[in-house]
Amino acid sequence: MAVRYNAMELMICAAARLLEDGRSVTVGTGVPCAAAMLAQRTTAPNLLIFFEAGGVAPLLPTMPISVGDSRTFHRGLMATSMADVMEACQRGMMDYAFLGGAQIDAYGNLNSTMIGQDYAKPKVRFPGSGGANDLASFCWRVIVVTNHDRRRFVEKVDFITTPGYLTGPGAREAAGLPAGCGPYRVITDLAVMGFDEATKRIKVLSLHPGVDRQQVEERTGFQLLWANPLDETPPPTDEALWILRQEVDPHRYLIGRC
Amino acid sequence: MAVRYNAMELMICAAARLLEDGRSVTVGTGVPCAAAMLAQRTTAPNLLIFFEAGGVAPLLPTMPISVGDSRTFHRGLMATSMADVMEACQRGMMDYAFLGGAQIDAYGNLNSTMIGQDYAKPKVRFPGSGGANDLASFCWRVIVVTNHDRRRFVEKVDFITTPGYLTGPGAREAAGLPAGCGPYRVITDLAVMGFDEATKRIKVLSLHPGVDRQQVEERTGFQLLWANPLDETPPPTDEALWILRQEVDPHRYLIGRC
Amino acid sequence: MTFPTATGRLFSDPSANAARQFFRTKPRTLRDKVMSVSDAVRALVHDGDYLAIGGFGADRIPTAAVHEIVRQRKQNLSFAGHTATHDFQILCAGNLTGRGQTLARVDVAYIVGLEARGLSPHARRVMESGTVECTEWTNYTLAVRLKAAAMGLPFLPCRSMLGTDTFRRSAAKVITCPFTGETLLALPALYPDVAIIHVHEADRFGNCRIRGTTVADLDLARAAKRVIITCERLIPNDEIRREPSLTLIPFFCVDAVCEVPFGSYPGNMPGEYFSDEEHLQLWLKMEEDEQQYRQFLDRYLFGPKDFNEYLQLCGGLERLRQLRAQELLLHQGR
Amino acid sequence: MTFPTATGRLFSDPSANAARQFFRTKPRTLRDKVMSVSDAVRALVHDGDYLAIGGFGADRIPTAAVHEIVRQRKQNLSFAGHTATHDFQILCAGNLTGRGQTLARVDVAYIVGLEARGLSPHARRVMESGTVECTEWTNYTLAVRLKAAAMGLPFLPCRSMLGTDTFRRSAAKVITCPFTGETLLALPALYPDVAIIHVHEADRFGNCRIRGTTVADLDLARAAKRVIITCERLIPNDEIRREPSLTLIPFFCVDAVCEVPFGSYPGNMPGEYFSDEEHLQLWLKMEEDEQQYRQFLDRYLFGPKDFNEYLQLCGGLERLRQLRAQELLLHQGR
Repeated sequence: MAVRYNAMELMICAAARLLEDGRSVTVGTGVPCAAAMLAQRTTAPNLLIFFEAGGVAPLLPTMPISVGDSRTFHRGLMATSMADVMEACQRGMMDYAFLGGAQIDAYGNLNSTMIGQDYAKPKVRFPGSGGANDLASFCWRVIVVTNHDRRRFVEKVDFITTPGYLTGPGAREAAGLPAGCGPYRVITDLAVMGFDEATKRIKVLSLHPGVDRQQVEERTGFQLLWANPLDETPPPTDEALWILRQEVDPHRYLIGRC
Repeated sequence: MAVRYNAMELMICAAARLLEDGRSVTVGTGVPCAAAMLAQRTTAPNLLIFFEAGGVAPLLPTMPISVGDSRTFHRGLMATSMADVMEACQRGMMDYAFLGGAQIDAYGNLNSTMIGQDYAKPKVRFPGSGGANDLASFCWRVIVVTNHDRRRFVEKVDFITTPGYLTGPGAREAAGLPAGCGPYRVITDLAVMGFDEATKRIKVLSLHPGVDRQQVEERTGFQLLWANPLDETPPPTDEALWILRQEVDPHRYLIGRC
Repeated sequence: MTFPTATGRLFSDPSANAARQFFRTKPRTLRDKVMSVSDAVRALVHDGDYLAIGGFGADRIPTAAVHEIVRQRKQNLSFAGHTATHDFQILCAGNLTGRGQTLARVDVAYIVGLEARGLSPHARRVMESGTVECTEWTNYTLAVRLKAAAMGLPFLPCRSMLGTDTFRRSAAKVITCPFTGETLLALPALYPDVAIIHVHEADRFGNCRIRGTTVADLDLARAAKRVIITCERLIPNDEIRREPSLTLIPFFCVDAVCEVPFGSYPGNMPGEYFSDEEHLQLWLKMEEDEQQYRQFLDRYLFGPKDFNEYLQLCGGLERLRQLRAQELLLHQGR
Repeated sequence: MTFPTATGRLFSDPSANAARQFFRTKPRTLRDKVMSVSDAVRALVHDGDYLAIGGFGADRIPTAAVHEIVRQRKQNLSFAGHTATHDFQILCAGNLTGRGQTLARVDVAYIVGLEARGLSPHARRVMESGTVECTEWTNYTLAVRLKAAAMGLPFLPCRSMLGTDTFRRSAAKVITCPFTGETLLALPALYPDVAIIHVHEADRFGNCRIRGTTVADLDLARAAKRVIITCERLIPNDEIRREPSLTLIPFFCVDAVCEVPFGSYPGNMPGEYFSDEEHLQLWLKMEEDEQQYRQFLDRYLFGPKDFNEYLQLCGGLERLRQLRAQELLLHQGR
């Protein structure tokens, strides 16, 4: 069988399917934005899209380059402040947030701050939280989209920039974070993962077509839990691929990366 | 000598003279607004006028009826929120506020809430603080304009709606109010009063032309301090009276009350 | 260091977690929310609710909806009284008529007065009767309580009210700044059950524009669990999308949109019409005698079947034309 | 109950009382504040200052003033790094050139990156050198710190950062809500010494209009002790007075007004011009080699005597015309 789609296309389509219609999502540039645009054009026409710099419900003519550029409120319903958007999140009105990171651990904690042991003189300095920590603290369901490799999926992140389930069940609430939220799914080029109810550790829910358990284990730096039965990630539909290629990312900025 | 002006005109003119040029003031409707308008047209052309509902620096075509009506931002420099104005005050940017009240005590504490001993079933219910308590807490110099009578100038107000110097020196700061502010002047139909540095009690600074000490004492329900020497309040200038009558209050809404 | 304590009762739950659970369920879909004022009040204002009303004084108030609350004889409401003037006066009419206690609890910042116009005799009778429970605040601290809720927090600090009886009769607390040691007032968040706000323009989904001062309404719309918008004009969604910077209240806060031209009458609507001072004086005058006031209410509030009939009784379009001229200063050389 | 503590250093004084003393002295007079960018930076940005810059990413940023800070070789600055992208990159150039340490302390929310464009090699070298002291925050918590200052408070609560290393490396504290017992983050107010904000329109007194998202700039303008405005266009004061609802930053917060058409270039200015992605890529590319980067800076930053010369180097009006067409989607059937 000829390959109908690449890994990036599969990830975007898998992410888009997670977004329930009639709910709200805060997106960044890149994959999250593409997934939200695709969802709006397929399964979630009433998806309400926010950008953290203040853009609300734009009719996106193209994918934004910045979370604050003028595309993020192009023909939008409101162009407001960062605080207004973040406070809608803090109030409990934001259902989904999309995040990434340089490292992720078994509890979904994310590092986008630094690699190294000396904070004052990092081996690698990354940007920091941006709005990620805020969104992961406030939004009901956090979806992480990232490439799957051993350097990234680590037992212990060098720096918890953004909270997953911290040290496990109850840890978020004990730290004072709003109850009932946390990481929901992790989508990689190999699998779709969720979190085990009892331990709050990452659990593989479905493998992408053609991927096996061993591949995933080899590219993960910690012990994975596995759903039983383990599903296969549904491949993108023809319609989704067509829309993704023609309307969402016609210049192949994202889907051309694979 | 024929009487050139009435008591209300004198009060407004005396209040206007207190406002230093280039400073800011939050005014309500009535006398405060008239005083600020008069000051702007005479001694304080650069007076910056705020209204607590959000009006900033209007070119007032007539006196507002409400602190929030459209006159309060007519050709203004900004029409904003109540919080924005109050926060400018809380930040320390408001020099003057004008207040009144049903009762005032020797420390300049004001009551505009209730008369009676039972809060749950007041003998007389007044509106409450409105923004008065906020302005008296935040603004550097509070000016009280009120009629002078014994029911009003009382030893102990039934309810401290709005802070003067509370129980005396240091009491505002001990309560946690911002340091360095408090009542500055009390202007009545009889006199202009300030506050004694050492005791923070009301001290008569000047008597209006034709008023004597005994009159003031008879109409005051507490022991007054007296400046030495005691001045006479300067009468309104012809120019001030002309502007007040022709431009500020041409319909004699205020100055017709006497 | 011990701080003084306040004895006022808190009429609403400041919990941010409880509010989050509610806001999680609030719909985010773009749906048509246009309905009549009576349907909106019937569906969204319930006996026992905590009610808050937008505007300031008699400026940009949702008069039609307030009439309807009294007409539908809603009972046992808590109310946020921040410079509530003519709206408060109307609600107090409900403590005289029908089932007899529209207002049961009031967070007071400014009530019973109409600013420069004087005090409302009937509102004073109601508030002096001892039948309405009060807790004291100030205009700004009530605004801060709404801001706390709009931010999704259980409290915010502030620097006023300290040292006064207003504090003592409030439900605030005194705290210390964890960084500077400065003494501060802590204000509990106010999440009203329902808010009613009059705006200049809204689309059918509830995206709103306001001209002039916004008072505390942007926070109020975000703080309230349910929001009724009355607007001077419905506008197309396209017009909202043309200039998203002008949207001050977003649709996802809003539950009902009612088109009510002249909806702030007899109050002032910036850029549209000035307040009808004669009618407001008539209202105050009629309140002086209770029997006379009942007749006045029968004629002006219970008689009309809707707000247009009320406007007609008050002089109709001719009177509104005069108020528009007055608002725009058309006869003062402008 | 004991709470974890944070070890980051606070780079500015959160005291509301100290801020009040300063704001008491700030002039309230309507005076002409128009001056050149170089005069404004010379007069209002001092060595050792805490600096904050408006906009988000490379959107609506005051590029000309940031260039000028490096050109005037300001030293030892503290900086608020909330999604600071191209502006941060420029400031980092000052840690290479001249006296060599423009940035000394950074409150980090987002630095060294340019969002979807990648990371800045030079900014990373600077930040990995150990010569710049950092304290961690987030985009929203830095915005809340500015809001606390804008409100005239020493702190505000918030519900993020808890439980993370971001908290541990911050200078925040954990507190309990006095009403609900809910655990909260306490954020110290941030009163910057100087803020620079690019806006669409301003009058000569400093009354400003912004179109599109306002990010944290309305609070920033109120929080900062001194404010430099750069604007696309000076407009008459009459135009401000025509529609006071559009004024988002009032003159009494502002100390200098500089007219800089295309002042956000190579960043995006909503409704005016899109970002110049080619020039931003060139900048990133040039940074890869330090020697090459010095030459690039000599040509593009130290060479031009003012911002117009820089624009000329980057393609001048022809390039700006293209970016305008791109912003307005003129070639996409609109």
